[in-house]
Amino acid sequence: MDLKRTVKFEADRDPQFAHWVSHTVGGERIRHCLQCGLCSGKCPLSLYMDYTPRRLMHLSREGFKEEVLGSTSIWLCTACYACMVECPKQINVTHLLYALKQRAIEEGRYPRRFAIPVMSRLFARMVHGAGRITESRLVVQILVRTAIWRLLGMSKLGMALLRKGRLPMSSEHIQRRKEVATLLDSVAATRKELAI
Amino acid sequence: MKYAYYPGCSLRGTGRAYEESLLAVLRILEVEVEEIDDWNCCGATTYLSVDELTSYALAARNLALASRQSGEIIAPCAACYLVLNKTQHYIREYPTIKLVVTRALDSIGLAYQDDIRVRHPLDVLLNDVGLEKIAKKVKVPLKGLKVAPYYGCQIVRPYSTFDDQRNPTSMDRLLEACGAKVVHYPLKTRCCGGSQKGTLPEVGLDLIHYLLSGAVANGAEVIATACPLCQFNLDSFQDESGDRHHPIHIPVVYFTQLLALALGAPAGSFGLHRCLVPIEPVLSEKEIAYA
Amino acid sequence: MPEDIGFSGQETPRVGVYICHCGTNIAAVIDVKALADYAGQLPGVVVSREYKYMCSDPGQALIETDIDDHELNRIVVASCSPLLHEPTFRRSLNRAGLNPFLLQMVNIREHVSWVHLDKRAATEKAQDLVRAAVRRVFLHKPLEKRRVSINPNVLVVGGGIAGIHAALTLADAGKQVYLVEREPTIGGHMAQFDKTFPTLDCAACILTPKMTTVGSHPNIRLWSYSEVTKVEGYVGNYKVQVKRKPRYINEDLCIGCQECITACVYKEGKTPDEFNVGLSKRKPVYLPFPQAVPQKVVIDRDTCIEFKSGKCKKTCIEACGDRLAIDFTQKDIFEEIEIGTIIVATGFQTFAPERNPFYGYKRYPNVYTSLEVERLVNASGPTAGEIVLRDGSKPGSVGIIHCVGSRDINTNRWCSKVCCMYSLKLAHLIKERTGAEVFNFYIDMRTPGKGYEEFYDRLLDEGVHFVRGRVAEVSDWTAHPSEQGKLVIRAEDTLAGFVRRIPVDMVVLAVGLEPQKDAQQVRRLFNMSCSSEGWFLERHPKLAPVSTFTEGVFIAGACQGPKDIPDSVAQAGAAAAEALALIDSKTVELEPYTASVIEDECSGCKSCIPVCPYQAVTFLEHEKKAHINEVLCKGCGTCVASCPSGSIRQNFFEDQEIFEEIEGVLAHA
Amino acid sequence: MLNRPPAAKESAGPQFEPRIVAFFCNWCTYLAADLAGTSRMKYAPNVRVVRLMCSGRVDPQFVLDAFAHGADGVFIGGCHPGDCHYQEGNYKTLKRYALLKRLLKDMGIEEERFRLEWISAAEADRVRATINDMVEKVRALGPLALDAQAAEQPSVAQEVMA
Repeated sequence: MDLKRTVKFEADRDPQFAHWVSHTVGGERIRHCLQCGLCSGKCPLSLYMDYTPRRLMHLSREGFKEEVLGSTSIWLCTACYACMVECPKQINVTHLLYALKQRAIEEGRYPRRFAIPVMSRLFARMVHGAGRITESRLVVQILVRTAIWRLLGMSKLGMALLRKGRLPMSSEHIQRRKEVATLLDSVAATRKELAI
Repeated sequence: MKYAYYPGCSLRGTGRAYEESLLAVLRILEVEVEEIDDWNCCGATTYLSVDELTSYALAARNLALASRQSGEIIAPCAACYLVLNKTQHYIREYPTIKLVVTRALDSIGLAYQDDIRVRHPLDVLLNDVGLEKIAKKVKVPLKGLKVAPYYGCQIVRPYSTFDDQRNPTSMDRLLEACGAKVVHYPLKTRCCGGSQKGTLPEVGLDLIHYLLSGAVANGAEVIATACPLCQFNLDSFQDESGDRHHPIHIPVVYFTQLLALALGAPAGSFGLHRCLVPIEPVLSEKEIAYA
Repeated sequence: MPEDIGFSGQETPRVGVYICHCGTNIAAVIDVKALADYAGQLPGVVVSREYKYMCSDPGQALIETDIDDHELNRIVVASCSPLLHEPTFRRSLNRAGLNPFLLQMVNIREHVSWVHLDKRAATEKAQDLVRAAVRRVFLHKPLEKRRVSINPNVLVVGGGIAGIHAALTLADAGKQVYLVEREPTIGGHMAQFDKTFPTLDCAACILTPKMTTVGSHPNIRLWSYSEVTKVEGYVGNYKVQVKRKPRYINEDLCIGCQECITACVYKEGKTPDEFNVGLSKRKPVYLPFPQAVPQKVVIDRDTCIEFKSGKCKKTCIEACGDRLAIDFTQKDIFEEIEIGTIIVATGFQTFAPERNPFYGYKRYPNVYTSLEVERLVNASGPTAGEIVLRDGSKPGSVGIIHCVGSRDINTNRWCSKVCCMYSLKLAHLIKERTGAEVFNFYIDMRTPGKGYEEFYDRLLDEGVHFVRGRVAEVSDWTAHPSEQGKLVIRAEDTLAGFVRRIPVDMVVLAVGLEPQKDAQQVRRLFNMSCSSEGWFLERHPKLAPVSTFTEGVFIAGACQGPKDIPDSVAQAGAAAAEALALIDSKTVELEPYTASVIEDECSGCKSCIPVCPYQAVTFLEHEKKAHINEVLCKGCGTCVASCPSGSIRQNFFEDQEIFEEIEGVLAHA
Repeated sequence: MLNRPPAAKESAGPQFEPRIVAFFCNWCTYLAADLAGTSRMKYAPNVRVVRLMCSGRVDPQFVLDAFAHGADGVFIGGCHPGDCHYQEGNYKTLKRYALLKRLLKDMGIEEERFRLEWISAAEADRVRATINDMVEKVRALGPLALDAQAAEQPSVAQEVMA
């Protein structure tokens, strides 16, 4: 039997993280959370999470950064907003999960071949380059990087979609591609200037 | 008035039938639209979750381009609808976001005016066109076709003001106006898993199965959706999710396809043939003959 | 300066200024020493002191001794809100032989130390306010309070347990009580309950004797099916109009035999029965419930055929025979009464759970409200106390969902206080009578009351399940074969840390309490205030919990906030005692802030006459002058502000006094 | 990361501190201000409250007197329409307010310097919010530069009341 000490010391907490959480977009009302669990009950994905959204709320406001940023929950959120609309304390749970996800990416805290961050990255890259998304290409790229064996299983569906004219392989892009690049450069510049 | 039209990437890919049927319906109902000049990807949920500031800037470019053309945008894709709305909200609420966006648009010669309303086709059809006009134009009544109205998440939550976020009924009413019978569907706003099917297949397949079985259990013969990703998920993975649970086969179409059918749009013009699970058997069983 | 503005009388002002620390409440933010020093050098100030608690006996004694020793003739106290301690310090002045109105209070606690963090700015603000008060108090004139006599009759509005208890207390003390109830019977919500927590004594057994006593008490005039429509006057002397709605039964002639009900052309009831919250049907002629008081039937004009078509066979009249109690020609009757005090006990309404569609109320027949279940478990209810579902079967499992319409910003944000306990009670009764598995879904279990926690313990012993989590949804879609044909409750079990799906046969929604939907109108009628939620506002949450801001109007029971039966009864007793105290003092003092016309200066323009809401201003045709009736004047001062020639003055709020105050706060050194 | 911007900038130098005179009715707004105190809400220390029994007692001359003696703003707080302790005193206030507002404008006093708000006894937070808002706005306008003579013209008050 593998026994683990589960005690937490004050030194395990990161008060700065707790402070950041309650000041970031979406986290403003987190101290009001009464731990009723409505968010978890509403969440269609909570069944698969290691920490339910409710537990994430509490861990975050207490500053248990390791647990929060290391949890699978932040990657599972599909942004369906069910938690946020119903929260009896009007906590913007969905957006807070976004913020946590971004924080995890910034700190490089996700499994390398985990499909969700991979997809996010590829998606961003494609938008940056073409201004639009070509779904067929995105799917192929994701699968190549995460689980190439699954491509084989997908081929049947892919063929069906192709036949129905739903998977145009030609690349979609906007005309003034430069505009998007300039736009994104400007965002990066402002972000740097304001240190946000 | 001409609406600015923002198709979004999906309507040019897997969701082609949505665009085809929507435009067919709008044509019959004499709603004029004009595609936004050189629109770009809105960033969708994916971008928003990794880099929200950039995502707001991307969305704001579309808003700024559109406001040169009209005071209202029609955004049929749920993700686009949400992102454009959210961008407007957050620019209003957070001065920092406003600053970033204003500068970014300035760098490409655009200005953000906050003078445009983002509308979903459900909203436009129900509130601008009106049930009365639609009912009058019905040529092929749907004869009590039992439909489960599936709204998904992002159309109603959290920014829609045109419908009840907890219990939306706009699609119900539009379908009923065309003669369909809307069945009780408690999962109508439950998430389909979105892109989770692509990234975590097991999770996605379970969610899809629940949605399909919930509709069938309440006697639905067809599921109507209003989002390209929902339609794709529910339509494309019935075999796979059936393998994990028990087999279910039910046609999944865009609500605009049912509307186009009822309003007598020419066959083939609204993409019914693009569905993987064919709807034709149900239609012929109900003796709904379309032109 | 005082000379310039004509100090009242010939005396020179000798002002004493007293700064209160209020422990650290004031002293922690305002530099009280500096403030006292500052006040000490203001013109006219003879003594300036600071002290720990001015309202304490030694604090008051300080003022009284100083008045004597230093021949003070004006006093300024800078402490808490005048609404709290102005009467206290006025009494001090009185004891020291000074007219109580030669006092001016400065509010440096609620308006300064409690709301500002910057000590320097707070001290500066306090200095400004004290300076203004000193300048104002120079002009104060001795005033006498008016005394008016008190009509000993009392109006009690609302015939629930609170109203009943208040009415009986007053009537037993020999006062004439008018009890007005909107429904055809008194009894309120309590009459609908089966058992009461935590003792489980039967609600009817303890309530109905009180109801009967009300009905037969010689000192109580009971008007059921009636509403108060107009309230005029002031403390001790209210004139009230009561509308008695037609029940189409002559109450004096009806003996409550109910033969008309049997004889009604409707063989079966067709209208949802209000008393059974729609779980049974009643006829157009009905008695709300067997123990109703008064025991008089009522005819509902909305469903009676005679009112619809005029072509009914009127078998009811036939059955009533020569008692002749049925009268289809009845109209509204307006009663005018004179009373001295009013007790408002209008109660609450329960949250309508349709507002939360995820709980499936009205969609799934086996989702009930707690009030419906109260009727189901009640022996005189629609199922004679059998707990059965709508199809007649017994539930094998029941889920009770707490906090429905409570603790939720999207609906009602407050805790309704009684739901935890009544849910435990219902859990016990359901378990006892059906043997079903009972699940309670709660957020926090709140059992603060005598014997309440012990009751919770008992339920734990009985094997009732407790799942900590707010329920996300109740639905009929199944994710597992075991859920087939059941209602599935989905919630996170927050203590276990995962989501659970629990299939049950019956769902009970523990609906919260909220203000009556016409609370705003009622509040206006009686000139009361409401909290932002809509509950009637007490004068002070701790020290005057049953008084309102209108003298002579008291509140009792759940109209003031969610409350259980013991608390409602206690509050009703307190309200009755407050009313009795007023009545037994025979007269009441009124503030002397009335307005009067300076006749020499009045130009007779009549501008003031329409602005008075109390018709206190009249025009003396002969003199061509306005005149103010001091008895009718309530001292708002609106006429003073509207007089173009400045020839109306208001005691204690004279123009010059207010100018001094304005200029005083602005005269910054 | 994106944080909410700080609510108000702490400027380096001493900033202009406006003086605002408030007239609160005894039954609603004064009580609300008391409630703000008992709830320990925090707001700007620039307001000095004069208590009156009813907002209907606010004579236009009081407002003019305040401006003439150095107030940078005047704030009247009364019960909500229909809630007046004296039945309808606040309706008179409203009528007078509209006229007075026009007059002050003619005298060159900016609109933001004169404000009427209905605040019930329960709305402590509105007292806090209104005071903070008004202080900010008046601070932005700077000190009131008033031709003292204009404010003391005797005809002014009469015109308002006519």
